[in-house]
Amino acid sequence: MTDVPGTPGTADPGTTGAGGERRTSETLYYARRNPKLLIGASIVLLLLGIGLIGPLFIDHGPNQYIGPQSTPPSGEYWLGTTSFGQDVWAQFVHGLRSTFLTGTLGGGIAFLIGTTVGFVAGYKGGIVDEILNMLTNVVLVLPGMVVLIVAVAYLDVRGLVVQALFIGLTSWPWAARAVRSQTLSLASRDYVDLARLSGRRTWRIITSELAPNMSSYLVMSFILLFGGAVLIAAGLDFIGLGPAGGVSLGLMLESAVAWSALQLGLWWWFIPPGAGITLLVGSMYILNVGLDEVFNPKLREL
Amino acid sequence: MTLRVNDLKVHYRTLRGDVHALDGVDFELADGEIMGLAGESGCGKTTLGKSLIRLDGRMRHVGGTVELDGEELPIADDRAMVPFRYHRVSLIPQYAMSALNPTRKIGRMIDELLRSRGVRPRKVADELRRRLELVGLEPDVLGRYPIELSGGMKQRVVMVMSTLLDPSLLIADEATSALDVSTQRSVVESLVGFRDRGYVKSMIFVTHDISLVHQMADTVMVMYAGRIAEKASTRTIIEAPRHPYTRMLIGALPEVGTTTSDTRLEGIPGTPPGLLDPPVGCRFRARCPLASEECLRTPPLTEVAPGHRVACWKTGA
Amino acid sequence: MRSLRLPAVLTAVVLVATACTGESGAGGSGGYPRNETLYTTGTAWGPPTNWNPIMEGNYAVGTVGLVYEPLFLFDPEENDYTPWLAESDEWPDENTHVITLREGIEWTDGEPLVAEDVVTTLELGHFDIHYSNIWDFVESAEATGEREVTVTFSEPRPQEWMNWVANRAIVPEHLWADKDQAQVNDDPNADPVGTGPYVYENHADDRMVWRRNDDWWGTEALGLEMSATYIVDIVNASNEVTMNMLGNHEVDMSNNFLPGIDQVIERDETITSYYEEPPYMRSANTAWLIPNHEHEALGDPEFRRALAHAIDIDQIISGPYTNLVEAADPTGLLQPWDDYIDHELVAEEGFSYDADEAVRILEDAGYVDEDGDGYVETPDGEPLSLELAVPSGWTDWMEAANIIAGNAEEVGIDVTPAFPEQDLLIENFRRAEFDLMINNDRGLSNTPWTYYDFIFQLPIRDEQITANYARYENEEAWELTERLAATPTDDIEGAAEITSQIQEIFLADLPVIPLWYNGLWSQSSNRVWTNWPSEDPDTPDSYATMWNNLYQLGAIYTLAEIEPVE
Amino acid sequence: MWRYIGRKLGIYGITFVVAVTINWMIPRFMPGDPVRSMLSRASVSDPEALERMTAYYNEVFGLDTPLHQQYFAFWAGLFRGDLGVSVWLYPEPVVDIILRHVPFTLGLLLPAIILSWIIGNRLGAFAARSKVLDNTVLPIGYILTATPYMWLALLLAWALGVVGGFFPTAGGYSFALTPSWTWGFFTNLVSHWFLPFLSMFVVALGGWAIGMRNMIIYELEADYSNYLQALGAPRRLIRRYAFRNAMLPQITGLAVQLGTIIAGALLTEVVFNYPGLGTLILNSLNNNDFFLLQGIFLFVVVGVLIANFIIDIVYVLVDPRTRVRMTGGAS
Amino acid sequence: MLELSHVHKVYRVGAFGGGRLRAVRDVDLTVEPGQVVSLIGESGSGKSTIGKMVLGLTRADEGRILFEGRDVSRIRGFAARKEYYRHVQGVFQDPFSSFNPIFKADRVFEMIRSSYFPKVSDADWRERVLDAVGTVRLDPGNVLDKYPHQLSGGQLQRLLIARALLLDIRLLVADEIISMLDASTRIDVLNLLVDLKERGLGVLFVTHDLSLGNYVSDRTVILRKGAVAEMGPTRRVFENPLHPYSRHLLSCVPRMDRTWAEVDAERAAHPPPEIDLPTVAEGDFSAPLVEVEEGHFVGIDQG
Repeated sequence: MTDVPGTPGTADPGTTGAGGERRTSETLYYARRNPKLLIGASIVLLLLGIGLIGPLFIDHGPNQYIGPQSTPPSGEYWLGTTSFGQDVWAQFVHGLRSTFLTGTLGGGIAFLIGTTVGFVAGYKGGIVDEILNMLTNVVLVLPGMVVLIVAVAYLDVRGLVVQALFIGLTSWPWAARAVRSQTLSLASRDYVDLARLSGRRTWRIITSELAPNMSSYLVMSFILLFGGAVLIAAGLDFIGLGPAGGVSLGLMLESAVAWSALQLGLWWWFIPPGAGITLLVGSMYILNVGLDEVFNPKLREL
Repeated sequence: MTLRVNDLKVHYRTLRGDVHALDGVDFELADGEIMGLAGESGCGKTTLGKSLIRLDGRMRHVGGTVELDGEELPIADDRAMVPFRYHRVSLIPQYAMSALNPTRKIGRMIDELLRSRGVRPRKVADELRRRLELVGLEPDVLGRYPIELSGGMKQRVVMVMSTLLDPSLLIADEATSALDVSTQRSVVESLVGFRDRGYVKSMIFVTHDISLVHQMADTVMVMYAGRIAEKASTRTIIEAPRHPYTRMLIGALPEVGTTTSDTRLEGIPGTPPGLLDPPVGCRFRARCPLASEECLRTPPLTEVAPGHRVACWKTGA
Repeated sequence: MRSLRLPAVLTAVVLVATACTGESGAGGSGGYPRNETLYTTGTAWGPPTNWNPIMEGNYAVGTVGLVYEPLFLFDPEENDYTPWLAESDEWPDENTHVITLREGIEWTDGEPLVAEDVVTTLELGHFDIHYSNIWDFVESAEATGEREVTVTFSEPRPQEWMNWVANRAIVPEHLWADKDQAQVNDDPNADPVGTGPYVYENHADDRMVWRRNDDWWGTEALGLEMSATYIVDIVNASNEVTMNMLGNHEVDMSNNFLPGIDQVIERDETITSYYEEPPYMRSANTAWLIPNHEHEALGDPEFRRALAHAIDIDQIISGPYTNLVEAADPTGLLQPWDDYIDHELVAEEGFSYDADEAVRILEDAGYVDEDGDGYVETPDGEPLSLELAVPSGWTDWMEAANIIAGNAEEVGIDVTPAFPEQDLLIENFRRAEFDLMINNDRGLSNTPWTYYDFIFQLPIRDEQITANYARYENEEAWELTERLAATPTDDIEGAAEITSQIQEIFLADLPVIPLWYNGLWSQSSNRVWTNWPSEDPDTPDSYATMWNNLYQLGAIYTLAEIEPVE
Repeated sequence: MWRYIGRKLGIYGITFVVAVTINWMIPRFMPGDPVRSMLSRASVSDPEALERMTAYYNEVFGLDTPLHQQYFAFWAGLFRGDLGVSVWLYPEPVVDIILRHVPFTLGLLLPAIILSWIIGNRLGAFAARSKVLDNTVLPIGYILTATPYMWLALLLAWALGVVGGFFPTAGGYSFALTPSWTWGFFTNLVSHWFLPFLSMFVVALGGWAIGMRNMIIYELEADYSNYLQALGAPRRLIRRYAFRNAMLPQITGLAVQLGTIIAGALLTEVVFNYPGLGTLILNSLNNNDFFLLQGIFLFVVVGVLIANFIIDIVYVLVDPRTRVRMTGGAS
Repeated sequence: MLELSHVHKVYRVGAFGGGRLRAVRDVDLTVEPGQVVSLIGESGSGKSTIGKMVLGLTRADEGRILFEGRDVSRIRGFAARKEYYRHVQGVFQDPFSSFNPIFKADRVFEMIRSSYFPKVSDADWRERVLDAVGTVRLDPGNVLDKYPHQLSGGQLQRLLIARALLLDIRLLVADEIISMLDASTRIDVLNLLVDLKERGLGVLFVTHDLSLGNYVSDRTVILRKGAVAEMGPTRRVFENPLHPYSRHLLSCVPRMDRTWAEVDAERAAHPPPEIDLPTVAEGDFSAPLVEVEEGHFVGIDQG
């Protein structure tokens, strides 16, 4: 529809042909004014900061019995203590850290697989695409959580990394699909053909022509995968398939439940881990909407 | 006189300020007139077309009036414009190929549109069939989905649909640009036929292709940088253009029969000015071979001959 | 607004449905009347699939006790045997036991209970079943009268024999005599025919329902009338679900360990337990810290003694257990066996938490930290690091293991908690592939012999399946244990003499270290049923825990003693 | 059309093969000796049971035969409907146990999925109407989708069950009742079903609302919307078109989200001790009943495949575009 | 120099690749050095597919595409392909899509340099770029170091031609390079093609616009539904169209010098002679050509 001269944005040649410096500054302009982006990003950064820096200020281990039992939040124990006298705040802070780690690792692995498959399938096309697409569909249809449960149940050692690895291996398909369809549309752009005519190799075309052009899209995919990985990990932790002897928000929830925190009214024990996950994942999602609105003029209109 | 546009000013809001997309446009459209609206990209021709029926979210009416059949169109008021739309002013959009709801059968979409505009579909059903036949479509297209039609067929459906209520003014915005030459010809001829049969009283045909305008329009208006450069009857524009821009534009068109071995045609050097902060004086000045001191002042749109209006200080030359 | 019509309608539907159900849920509509039904939980770990009293560990809890009954009950408080199906018994000599059955007892299919039933039950032991070992010392069992059974022994083991008598359920001869090995071992016995106060009513994956047997012999013979028409035993859910149900009075009695239940008992008057204050519960068994004697340091009594002194048991009790359990006696014997404890000896030789003492013992024995890593090495200078294994998911024990590891670290012993799957742990400890573990395989019974058998049993095999996981080899202790088995059950003084000698060895060597008494978990709601056993003299004293084998220890009385609330 | 269905079936067939293969591979390629560790972990005391299980294992694993033979033997067992015998609930066949629990999970899943989908879509479309609505519904939707299923379930159980006392907090129906076709049993079933349903419904709702909101904004910007606006069509008509068209990708979304929702159902069941597959999974995990676990896995996969297939067919029936493309229409 | 013989291309179409679309059907054509050949057709005629096949961006299913005697579709391996692009280059329809929007426009030169001239010194390279930019009549100061959106479509297309000139180029495929440009600038780009031809390059000019094809080319090929309808020297084809399709097309082109009515009248007055077109049997996908006059061929009638 745009192959007609003089049609799009007729009045303002400047807004046609998005790109380069101006696009960057325009993006920043909208970014600075997008409340969703700002709120989402600040919460995520705040939580990240807590997870990164928090543990440095706590000199006892998260599972150590350091204080009185079952005390509500106070100046000394910001989030109170568990019924054993563990510092909930310390657990929360360490849990956040490992939740970030799981998300980054699990989401990262899924992201790597997903984007690689998506790029290769979308760019190469033909039989390669058919095969990868089928693979994607197959993994997509398999109920990830159940696969994970079966796989993790057989593991003798349950560590955070292994957990993240398994999550990564099962949650990539939709990202592959999304990247593939984006790549399909980008690969028909003439500059991709031009890069081939300039004697560029496939992987360089993918990394330097395609990927940068969908960077916002990739960032958003990663965020969604991150959130997904965090939620799945929390679920696994909750049913007792979490990393043994570790700390995570999911495990906190599990142990709060196992030790009757709800029935005993120890709200400071079961609220923070759930709220932490919800807040982290939720604000990442909202951040994502913000990004979407910033990068996608159509959504700005509303 | 169907349409009278007085000093119409429409701006586009952008981040960096207002783009003066239409900067004082003045013209009239007689009953039964088909006016070709030509110019380079960014000259304001599409904006003009949109202004007459529906301003989009970023457009702002800054000044000027539009009269249709002696009645003023409240173009700045989206709600007040509704009664005029479709009944009095209608549109064939440049995206006609995708203008139909992909999940509705065409007949049903037309019925629903008509009903929502207060017209009983049954009353115009026969007319609809007649007009579809007129543009060479079987009435059974009404029972089909858009995806089942070719581009040209969709274009014709939109054409019939848009003109079904016999509007006074039809705006055809690049309506044929996406079509192949042969389809383009039959669509354009059908449009002329619609005017001849009185389905539409007058028409503004927005296009970048002057040779197409030549085939169908009674008058041609050439726009440049948000203003009218020249308006005259088609023959005059083709054979005796007065504005240097019009002349150069026509001179740059290769014709079937012209080859490089005969003559080398020349383009117009330079690019149109940005409209964020348009230059003072004649806007074509920078690219005009005839430009002089005098052109620092804005040339008025003057009638140099009956029905022939030009905005240039050099028309005398 | 049209778009939100559907949700509104749906909400309304659900609300109406809920309103119809009402809070009681059960009301009318053919359910069990609430005030005639006792809801219990805490006994079954899986759906009921089997009512075969011979398939120990597989049958639905209550199959033995409610449907099938033993000859005698054992009363741990009185340390005495109460005739049940039996009317009386007699020991003409130490190798002969004559048991007389009550008159007028009928199986639920109308057949009378006869001596042949007991004989058949005993003879099932010739098949490969869990009590086959009685034929190691039983020579013969004969019906010497319609209701008289005479059992003769090749070797007198009265403590062990009475354990059988007071535990095993009698099955009807007329239904069981013709069964072959496979049927005995594999038949779910879906239509159990017993003599007991309840009969099978119904079951689902999450419950077992018993109905009162109104023709039960005990009403007349013992004056016991079962209070509840129905007993619905709910399959164990997670702690928090059970806690919710108890809080909502959806169950009347829970026999689960519910963390934090102490607070509920303190706060909610309708929820009670045996004691009004810590430890709230009676004790069911002893949790032992079991060292692997094949391990170099753990084989050293001094090292074990140091370890025993290092453990701050109060920390565990007030921590994960919130004072719901009690510290174990240094001998590890449960309170009902108080008569068998040599308290003077304990006062002299017993151990208690004393970290300094632990350090001293270690130093004296040559365990010192030479390389300065904070942990002691063996006297040979080898680094020493131990793993303390408890089953994964046993959250209270996992916490306890963490605490013990912390205690050990304080005296310089490197202990790392490990949480293998339970079955893996079992497999490993049977083959001596562990350093330290916590175990409570034996519990309350009619005799401390079961404990000493557990601790000292010899010989050591390749796999230690049921006893002496520590692989402690002490011929003298084992010989004393065997003598204990041969002591007549009513000779408590004679038995106490033997146990005193055993305890001397035990406290000197500490082959295993007693930690705490696990509770006989029982918390009850007084909303529907009341008069639950408690320390209050006005209330019954029987056990309010329906685990396997507890009916035989008198828990059956509780079912008769509870009273419906008006 | 048939070609399309055939092709889809092909993909699902492959997926099934992959699932079975994964099921077959996991115990084989995980470190350790599966038979030994399985049987010992199962702590089978009954020698008869041990023998039967060993026999079954030997047949399905046949660890001494070549791998491909083992693989075919596994399939052969599968086609006989033989998923082994449960270790935990010995001697019940795994299939019987699963079939007993499936109705509860389906009863939870189907209404939760369908209702959350319908209502979520309406809510999303509703949100796209104005900035104010959008700014409230959207963040709430995102928070909801970001809520871990089990956490919401816990909070609901606590608030509406324990504290409020409006609903029972555990089980599939009252412990006082036996299943029967009576109104009383039905209302009881509903009252037990409601909380788990609600928590799944609420979490899923957010996702659909967001999806619909984003879709419909694109649709409202589509060319046909602009055209209709230019012709003065009322917002209502345009919105109706946009809603309908935005529903179509949401149908596909249903297929994509299925896995997540099932995961949610499993967790929710655990919280409410609801007697469906989720609780069964937890039980088989806790009892190391790997036959049961793998049986459930296969069941869930087959269920998901069937659901996907239904969704595919529905999509074809609903979207004229695919329908036309498949019947080989013009253009 | 470039020779296509019996080239076919079949696409799978439809929801699941069920249908077959013969995009290019038995096409023969040649391009000689110093010659502009126009490939004219409506949408779906296969003209762009031919361009892509020549550029090796799509593989021909049947037939041969020879460039200087070597079969293009048989080029295997990255190095050989790279070498091929040293001599054959393309310019595409949409100038804005030809530049990666996030990089500066002169990155297209850099890509050539890093691939083909990694050893050339900075100064030397700059010299060459300035030279090439000059050749396409651009002012280097106006166009270098700018982002694509800061330049006009005409400037961008000329940059792309300059880019091709940096190589030892012998054949340029110009695929609709002016259809997105404004009337005022397209003619200048078109003139550039003529300049190239004068430097001895072969140009394959793909277009849907008959008047443009007529303007620049030496030979014209009119395609319909993938097959050649008419082919010959441009002047002959336009002055004496033989194929009914070519005649129809020409009658539909909007012209400045006469209206459609006049054209129709003229045709009615002087009906062109009937030509016997070659025919093929159903199911035969060949498309034979008949030489009606010297170098002037007509193809099959496809209804």
